[in-house]
Amino acid sequence: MLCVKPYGMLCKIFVVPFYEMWDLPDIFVQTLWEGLVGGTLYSLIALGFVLVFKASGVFNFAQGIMVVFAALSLVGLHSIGVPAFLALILAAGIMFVLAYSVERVVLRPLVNQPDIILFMATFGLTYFLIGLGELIFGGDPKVMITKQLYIPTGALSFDFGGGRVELQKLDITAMVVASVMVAGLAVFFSKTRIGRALRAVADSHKAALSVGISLNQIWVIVWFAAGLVALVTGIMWGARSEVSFALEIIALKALPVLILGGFTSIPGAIVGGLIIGIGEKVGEIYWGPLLGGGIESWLAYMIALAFLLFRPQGLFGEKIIERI
Amino acid sequence: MRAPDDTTIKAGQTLLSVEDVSLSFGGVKAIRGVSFDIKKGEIRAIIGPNGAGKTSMLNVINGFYHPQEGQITFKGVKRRKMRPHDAATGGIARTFQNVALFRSMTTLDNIMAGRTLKMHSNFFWQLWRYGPAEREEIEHRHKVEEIIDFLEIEHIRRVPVGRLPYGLQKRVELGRALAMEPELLLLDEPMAGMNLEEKEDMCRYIIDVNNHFGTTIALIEHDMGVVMDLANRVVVLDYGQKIADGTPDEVKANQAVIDAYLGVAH
Amino acid sequence: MLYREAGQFKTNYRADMAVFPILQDRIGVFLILLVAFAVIPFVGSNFFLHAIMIPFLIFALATIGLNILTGYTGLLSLGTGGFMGVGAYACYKLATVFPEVHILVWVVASGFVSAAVGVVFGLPSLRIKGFYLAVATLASQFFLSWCFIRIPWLVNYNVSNAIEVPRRSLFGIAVTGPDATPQARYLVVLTVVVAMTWIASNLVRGRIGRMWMAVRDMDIAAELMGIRLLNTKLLAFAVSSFYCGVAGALLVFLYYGSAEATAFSINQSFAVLSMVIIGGLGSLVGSFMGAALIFTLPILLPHIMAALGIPIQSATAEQISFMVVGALIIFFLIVEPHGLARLWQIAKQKLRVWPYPY
Amino acid sequence: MAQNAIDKSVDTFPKFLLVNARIRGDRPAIREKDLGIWQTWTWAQVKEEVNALALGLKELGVERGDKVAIVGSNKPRLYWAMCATQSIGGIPVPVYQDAVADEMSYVLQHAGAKIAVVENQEQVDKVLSISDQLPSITHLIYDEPRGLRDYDHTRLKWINEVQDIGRKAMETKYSGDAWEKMIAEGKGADIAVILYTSGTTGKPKGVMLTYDSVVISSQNANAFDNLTEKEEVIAYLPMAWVGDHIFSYAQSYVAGYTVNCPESPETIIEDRREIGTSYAFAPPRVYENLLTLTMVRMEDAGRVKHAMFHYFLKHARKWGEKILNKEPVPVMARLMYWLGEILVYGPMKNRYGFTRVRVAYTAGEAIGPEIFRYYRSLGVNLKQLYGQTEASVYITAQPDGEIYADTVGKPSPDVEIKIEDNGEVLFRSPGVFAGYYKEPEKTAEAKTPDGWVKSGDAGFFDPKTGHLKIIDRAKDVGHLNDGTLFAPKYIENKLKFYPNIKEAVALGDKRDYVTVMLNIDLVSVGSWAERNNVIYGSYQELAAHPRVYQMLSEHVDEVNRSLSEEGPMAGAQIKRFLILHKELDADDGELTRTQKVRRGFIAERYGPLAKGLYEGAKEVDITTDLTFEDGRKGTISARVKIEDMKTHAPSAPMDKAA
Repeated sequence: MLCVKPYGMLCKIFVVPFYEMWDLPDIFVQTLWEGLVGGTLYSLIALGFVLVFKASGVFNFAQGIMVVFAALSLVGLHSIGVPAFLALILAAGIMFVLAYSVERVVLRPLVNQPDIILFMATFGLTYFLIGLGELIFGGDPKVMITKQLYIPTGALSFDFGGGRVELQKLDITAMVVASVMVAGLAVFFSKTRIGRALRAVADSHKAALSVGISLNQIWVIVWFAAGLVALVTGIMWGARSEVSFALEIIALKALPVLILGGFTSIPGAIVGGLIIGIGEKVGEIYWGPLLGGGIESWLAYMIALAFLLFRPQGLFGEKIIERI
Repeated sequence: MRAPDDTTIKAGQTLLSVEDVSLSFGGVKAIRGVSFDIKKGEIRAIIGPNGAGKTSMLNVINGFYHPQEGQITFKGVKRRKMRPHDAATGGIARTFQNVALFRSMTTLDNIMAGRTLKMHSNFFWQLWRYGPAEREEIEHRHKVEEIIDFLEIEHIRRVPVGRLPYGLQKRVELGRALAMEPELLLLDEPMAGMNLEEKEDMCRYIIDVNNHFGTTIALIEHDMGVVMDLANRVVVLDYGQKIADGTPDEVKANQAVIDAYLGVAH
Repeated sequence: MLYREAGQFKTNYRADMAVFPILQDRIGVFLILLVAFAVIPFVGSNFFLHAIMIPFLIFALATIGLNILTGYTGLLSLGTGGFMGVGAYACYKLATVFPEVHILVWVVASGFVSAAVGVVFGLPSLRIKGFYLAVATLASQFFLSWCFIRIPWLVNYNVSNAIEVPRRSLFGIAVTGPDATPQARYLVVLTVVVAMTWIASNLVRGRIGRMWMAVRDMDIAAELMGIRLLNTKLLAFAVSSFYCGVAGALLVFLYYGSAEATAFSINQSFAVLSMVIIGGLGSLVGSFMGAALIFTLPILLPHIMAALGIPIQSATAEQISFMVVGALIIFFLIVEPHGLARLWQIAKQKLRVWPYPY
Repeated sequence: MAQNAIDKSVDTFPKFLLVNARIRGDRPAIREKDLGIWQTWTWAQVKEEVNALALGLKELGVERGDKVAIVGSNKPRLYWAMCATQSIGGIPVPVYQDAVADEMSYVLQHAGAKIAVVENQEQVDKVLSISDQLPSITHLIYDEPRGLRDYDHTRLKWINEVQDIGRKAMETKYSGDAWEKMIAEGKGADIAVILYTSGTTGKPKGVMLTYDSVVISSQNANAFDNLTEKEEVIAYLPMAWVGDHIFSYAQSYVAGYTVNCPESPETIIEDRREIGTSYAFAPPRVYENLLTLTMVRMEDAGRVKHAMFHYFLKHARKWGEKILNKEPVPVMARLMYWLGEILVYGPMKNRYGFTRVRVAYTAGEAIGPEIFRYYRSLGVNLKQLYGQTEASVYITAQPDGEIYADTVGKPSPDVEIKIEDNGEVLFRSPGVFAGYYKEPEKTAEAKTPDGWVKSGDAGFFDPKTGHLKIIDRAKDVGHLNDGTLFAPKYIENKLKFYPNIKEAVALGDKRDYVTVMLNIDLVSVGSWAERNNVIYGSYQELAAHPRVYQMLSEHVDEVNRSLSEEGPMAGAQIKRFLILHKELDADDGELTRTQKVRRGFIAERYGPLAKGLYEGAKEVDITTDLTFEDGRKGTISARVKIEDMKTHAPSAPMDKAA
């Protein structure tokens, strides 16, 4: 190997990885692709999060568990014999019920409370949903009903730089769905009346009312939208691995994404997601071994943290001027 | 960096002066080349229409904002910019336009917090709340009680300030500032939103502070009547620029000021 | 009603600033301590001591730790579990590397280790606030649990990759390890917890406590009063992590007996956070109440349900108690954001003005 | 205390100070709630302070017999100024701090005060504003320096400076026991203090009291309620009022007990609670206010608590006093009372700061029996006394175990009392005043050569209890044509104690019998009407309602019965009454601005009614003009019914005695 003492470590960190990237481009591309897909899913979670934060200023800690819950209800419904697509619709229905009751039980009584309180409320919501989910569906992992939903499986593979690069159809679907959803939301926000109202809420609640939609309705809508996003995310993620409560923890990765992207910017969420996704994959593959692997679990946060120290307001947020 | 303690300014001498200070946020120019001075022992008023940059000026003086140009001389020490901590240790205390109290703490604790800089017992003693730590607490509690007595807020000693009516909050905030035993006291609209009676009280306190402790006071105020009664000298800002500076009467007579207040177009 | 304050007047500030200025409170606290030290160890069953009292006290300590950071200083942290872990592993290393040194010394020492780590992860709090900081603490949580898993040195290369607590004794009585009696362990834990609670109350009632609360309530004003934000926040991080660290060490050494990295996962952080919220932000008493409620709920729930004629197995109990806790958190945030502590305060106030309504 | 009582050589307060400093030097003498805590001075410290202040005053030129005015609310230093003045042979003249400038100017001139010791800027300004009328004043001394910094200090001095002057003098001129010598020169026969009584008519009179008077009546009082050095009292009544002078100064110095000065007038209730006074003294209004406050607050209480509260109050009303008076009480009642003590009485007393009260007095005017009984039933040993400045307070007081809502008790120790034919109460005692300062003729009017003093009050000894009852100002007492005593106010008060009756006007002077015109209380009668669905559109309708008449005639009958049991009053029972068709109103000049009825005016304004009352008419038509809230004038006419009452035979005292 081209590393010689006494520069061993330094060179292992600063030279070898790049050499390997250049040396085995297929693996590098494969890695990038993996990261990209992972990033997309992060983006999706972050997306649901941003929706809620934009419209109701709530730091929705429960977005992660909502993903799990959505996926579980889908699988659960199907397992008791509900046809897949009906189950899909019912699951969506469940997410609506959830959104509605959250607005009723949690948000309405807590309106105008400090953000921290609302955050903790969603924290409580998380606990509740975990308990409920395990109570109904049991704690053990489940398999996503990929076939029944006609989600293509298998892989496209092609030669590249002397090796083979495999792209799971699943992942491609995920990408497509994600982009469609983002596009859809973009349209929804800019074209529809409700969408404009939502944007208005982000600025001022009065504005929203002037559009003629009550705040409460708006909250229900955004939470429902977030729920749908969660459902899709759940399906995709479930299809890639499995549906389990571990997802809830992984979903926390959305937070670093948000830090990069800023809490209120949809493009931010997308870009942030991709950066994190790719960053941690590449980090894991090329630098992980140096630390004995598994650094995926925290790399994302570290990236975000490092980033924060230089740009506290995030990628797309503008500088905050403190006033007194 | 911080002002050496031996520089004692005698009454009438310049305690603080700002020289052609300019401050801008992004594109917005909040202050443009303003200079004025504050003499030891006087009551100095800064007035001007809304958005004239008065509060920004105070923020520059105690180092919360850092001006792009100009310099600040405090107790003979020239600075490009003031740092909050230096300002505080140097003896600059202030109150805020919309009360910035520690809402969930009691009146007593708020004013005690004002004495933080004066308390030095180390962490070790704090752990046991014993020896120096306890002695210090008691001694400063006594000082604080004197302030409470001075401001006649005995009855709300143990009330969390968040629950107090606005007028009293302003009074507590003044108390907290006084607890720092400042040399220069910055008051940002101390009488905003008060009823007549409260205003009169506040005036009395400000005057008492000024001649009882000989504290130099710089205050922003909208109520012209009040300013004219209180202030020795007045500086008038408009659109971030200084348009007049002098005794209340001079300022009142100044055409530019009259225009500014009547909102003549620029 | 129970309070008879007429004639209890203060002629000096020392008395006026005492922890319990009211006689009846002093009596009450004395009685509680008396029961805790002199009655419970002898009448309490082993199950009660081992499965309820010991963990309850330890979690109360951790809750106090987090409360100092989140409740008193207003810095939201999701990294408690990590800091507890640091304490546990540090204590394990120290105790096994220097077996001859007294175990309690190492318990305290491990607190300092975790305090140091806390400071490091507290550094970002200079630039970032609120949720951003919360995420930063998440970083510490995940990084630390990764370390616990990936660094076998921490567990002396045990094949089980877990801490196995060695036997240590105090005045010749085993307090850790398999043959330590619940009584002994309970008394050790109780002593540590009481002492550290007392210290915490000293801190929060003094200059430092006021600085913390000042930063929490209005950091700008605090800064302009000459309070150095970074130092204050870091101190909060240090003290908080110290408490969590000691709690972690006690948890492993006097409760679990052996533990894997999972014992200090993010879920632990969440559990402690929920104890803080339900107990009441910025209250020491609340820390105990919160810990008591959250910890005992899953244990008592089956019995309660059984009493209601609905027998359930412990798994279900756990799920239900999750829901209950979640519901409680929301309930409290809506009805009384300051948690059980405030309810207790209100009740006390009612008693003081009794029979007046206010 | 006993030891003081015996030792006759100790006959002035400075001497008592020395004794206290000697025998209980480190017991608390006086406290002040200041800067959040109760600053405390022991007797030894007080002695030092007074010593310094005394010599300071001396240095400022106070000679024997000089007057030193003391103006301000109850503050330790002002009490010290009193003792300091006395110690160097001066005479303190406390002045009401709320007196307006010219009242004050009169008193200071009349007393010829040489120095004024005042509390704060407010008082200083007041005195300075009239300084040109006060040539005699050489120095003005203030306690609270706040805001006085920039004043011209040629004649103005801070009390601490004066003490410093004194302390210097201690080392030089008056070294050693010079001060003690000065004190020794004081004699019991000297004038101790001049208290100006704001006479109901004319200028205030300066009542001169000798040390002997004050000391002896204080000693008697302490013995009467066996007060010890352990007592805690709270000083909040005007220092210029004889009551405060005796309770917060004289008795404290004699018994050596502790006096507590509140933080501010607003915080008295809290301060009283904190201290937990063991010996209390207050005019009825204080007790009234406390009670009203309680009732108002309890209205907001939850239903259960509310019910419990009133249940136990009822129980207390039934048994409380009996238990307090150590009468036999059934066990169950005792148990319930004990429960009530835990749930209600104890906490209430705690809120009032009466938990440790051994003796509490009400005096000054008549207290409503309901209020009086309320406190007694809670177990507070509330008692009544009757006193005057001219008597150094004590004329009569209620001994423990002989408490009645409507008497003022038995003659205090060493006090003789006799009743003139016109009902006026005369008294003679060691406490009797030396005379009105500079007003021998007024003195002569009030005080007979053989030492009897005219109280100016009419009263009689209740045959049932042997206690004195005060019925009215002597000059207001009239006679029926058959010569029986007629005390309108007494009868009116008896009536007004019924919540249904707002005002009462009793007629009868130089007439054959007593009649009354009543005003119903719209609130309480109104609520009664609602409960009993009596429909009414206006005060007038309600007043004329037969059932209202019936209800009130029951009240009147009860009043008659009680009168019939009161020897001399038995003759003055109410023969006829009517309910006025309009509320008596200050705007119509029927009441004074202080809500006192103007009998004469009313009698003629409602001439026809009065006529009707005495000519046996059953109904009388009347038209009266009145003023509405908005000041408009108008007239109101009505047919007023007149009710006849039967009277009760005078009952012989003995067989009624219980």
